[in-house]
Amino acid sequence: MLEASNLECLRGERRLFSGVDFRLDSGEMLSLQGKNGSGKTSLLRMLCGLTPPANGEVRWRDQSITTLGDEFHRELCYLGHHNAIKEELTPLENIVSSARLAQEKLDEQAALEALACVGLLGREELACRYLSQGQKRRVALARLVHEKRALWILDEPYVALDASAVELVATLVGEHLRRGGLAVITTHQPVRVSAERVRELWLDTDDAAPAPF
Amino acid sequence: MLLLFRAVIGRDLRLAMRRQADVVAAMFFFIIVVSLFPLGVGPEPDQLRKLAPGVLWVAALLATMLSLPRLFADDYRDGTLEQLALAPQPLGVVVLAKVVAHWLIAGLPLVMLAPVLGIQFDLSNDALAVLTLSLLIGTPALSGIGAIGAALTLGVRGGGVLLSLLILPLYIPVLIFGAGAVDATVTGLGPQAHLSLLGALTLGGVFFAPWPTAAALRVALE
Amino acid sequence: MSHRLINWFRYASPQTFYPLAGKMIPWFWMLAAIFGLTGLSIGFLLAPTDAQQGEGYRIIFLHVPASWMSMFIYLVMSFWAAMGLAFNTRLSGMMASALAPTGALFAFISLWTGALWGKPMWGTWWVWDARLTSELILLFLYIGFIALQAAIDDPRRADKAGAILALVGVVNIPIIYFSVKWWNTLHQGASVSLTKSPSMATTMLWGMLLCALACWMYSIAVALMRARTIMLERERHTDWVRTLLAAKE
Amino acid sequence: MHWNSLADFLAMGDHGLYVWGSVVVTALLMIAEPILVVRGRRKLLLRLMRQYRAEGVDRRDHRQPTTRRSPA
Repeated sequence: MLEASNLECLRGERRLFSGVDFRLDSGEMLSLQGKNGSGKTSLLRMLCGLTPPANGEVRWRDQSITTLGDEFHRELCYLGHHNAIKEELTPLENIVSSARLAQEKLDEQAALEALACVGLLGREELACRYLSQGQKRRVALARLVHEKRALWILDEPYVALDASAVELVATLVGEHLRRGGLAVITTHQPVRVSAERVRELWLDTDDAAPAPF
Repeated sequence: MLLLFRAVIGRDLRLAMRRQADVVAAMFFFIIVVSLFPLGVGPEPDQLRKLAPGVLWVAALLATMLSLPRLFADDYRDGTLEQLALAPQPLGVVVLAKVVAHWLIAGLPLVMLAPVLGIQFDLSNDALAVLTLSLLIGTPALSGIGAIGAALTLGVRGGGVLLSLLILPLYIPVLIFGAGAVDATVTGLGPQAHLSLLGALTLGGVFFAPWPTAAALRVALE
Repeated sequence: MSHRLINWFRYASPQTFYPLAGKMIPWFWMLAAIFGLTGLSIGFLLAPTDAQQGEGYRIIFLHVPASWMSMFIYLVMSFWAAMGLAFNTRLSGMMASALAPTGALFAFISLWTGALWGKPMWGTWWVWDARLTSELILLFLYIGFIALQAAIDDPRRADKAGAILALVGVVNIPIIYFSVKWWNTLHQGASVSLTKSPSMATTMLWGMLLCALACWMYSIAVALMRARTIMLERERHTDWVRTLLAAKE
Repeated sequence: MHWNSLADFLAMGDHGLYVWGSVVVTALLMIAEPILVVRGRRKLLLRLMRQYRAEGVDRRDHRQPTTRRSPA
């Protein structure tokens, strides 16, 4: 389903990584590991199609994502470093408006259910400015509840979350995989996803790479 | 596509309503700049009538510049722009919607203020009407062309100043035809020619500018 | 296989271009000097006095070629910009950034000589003539391009942003020119034009053409020199630059 | 030859200031530009050579720990 061949990433003058190959099938998860600055976020953005790779290609259902374009984006749910929520809007407004922007059909009832699932019921009318970092992250995570998309690309989903929310994400990812979805996740914490097939990919900068002998 | 268009406009308008201070500040900037001119050049009505179209139009350009840097900056900072770029539709449509929203928030108030400010300059009723009409037709082009600059300077050091440097030269045709229309009314030539050229610029600006803007946004997101 | 080809196209270009440009630069300098000296001697020593403008018209041997070059360089710059956006070649961005300062220089020369020509002819240093005004705006566009590229750290992003700006500018230049021209005719009627001397003697024409050729050669030479510097800077992590500099030491 | 004397040539029919003002500024700019380019290039070359030398030293430092570690 999702395939990367020979990806190379240049940032400014530095080569962050090169020759990254992997293949991920339905129901599989890729756990992306590496130290700070090893290019995890860059690789995720490449998989989304935000950053064009300096070399190599990303393929989805055996077609290049650049030729697929919107067809690929319709199946993709990307959660980046930033929560993409507006401080001025309430959690409910945020969820509804971001669903509209992503061209998802979402009525108020479903939005409230999603909010309840991430544990924000009772705060849906409060401007996000007044929420804590973890609660804001939960608002962003509500997308995982209501959007039914095949490929999840999550950049550090556990940041600022408490134990119960971490558990929630783990469950959501587990269900997603059981439904036949795919997930690519970066995290510094160990992932406790109860899935049968978790693959690991280590990104290392060139000088730390094992010598080729 | 239309749904998305409306969603973007609705969201931007709602955000602007929750952040009225910015909108109001740009309007007061417009009022103050225009009101300073008579203090600088003297109160003779003849002179003021001659200056009015140029002064009001230049002030409108500057007031638009004031609100442009934020057109994409907030969305860029909080990650919404990434999501918009990943939404399953052309980014150009989103940009077009944001341009329309920007005009409703920043351009339309200027149009509505213009007749009041024109009175300060002793303009005749005809001239006031044409001034308002020219601003109504011309300000969308300012938002459209400005969006290119806003996208190019996204996340760049000294973005605001750079934005004016890039965009103000491109505003010259709009300024010429906009102020020219009022001028032509005052001097007795009809404003039709100016206004239709201004309309052509607006159509061109609003419908072509979103594509380079979208390209520039993608570059900024890389 | 296709990968190899693309790699070659994208990575080998500067490497092959660098020594080639180095070999070409002295020739362009020589041509610039020859054309410039003959052009200027024709213009300043041989050409007859202009019936209307006296000797002051000789400024056109500098002004007109500079104006031509400033506009032409903008077109060439946009061409490279478009190439860079379409094919993602590294060389195009370098060429565009190498050309911009030279274009700005010619735009400035054109304005300066235009002002010095205007003072004796019109009695004022500056007139809002359509040509001069457009030239001024062209200078602003060059400065905007240079400033935008200078403000962006990542050279790839700077190239792309600059390319978009250059293309937007190239679409706008004719619109700006015609709007200024229209504005100008409405406000002060037809003005004396610098280039449309009613009887341009053939010697004058030859002088001007030679000067224009000299400017052309000069621009190529300087742009190549600057492109080579940009190349070294941007490719400083590649092996070919390392070996090149190691050989120099 | 169009001119009768050097003084004539320099006077340019009363427009000397304007004509020579144009010529001098143009010449200065067109000489200054290549000089600036060449100077920029020299500076860059010096900087790069210094940088390569520094990197060479760095590399040797880096290599030692990795070779020590690799047999393990």
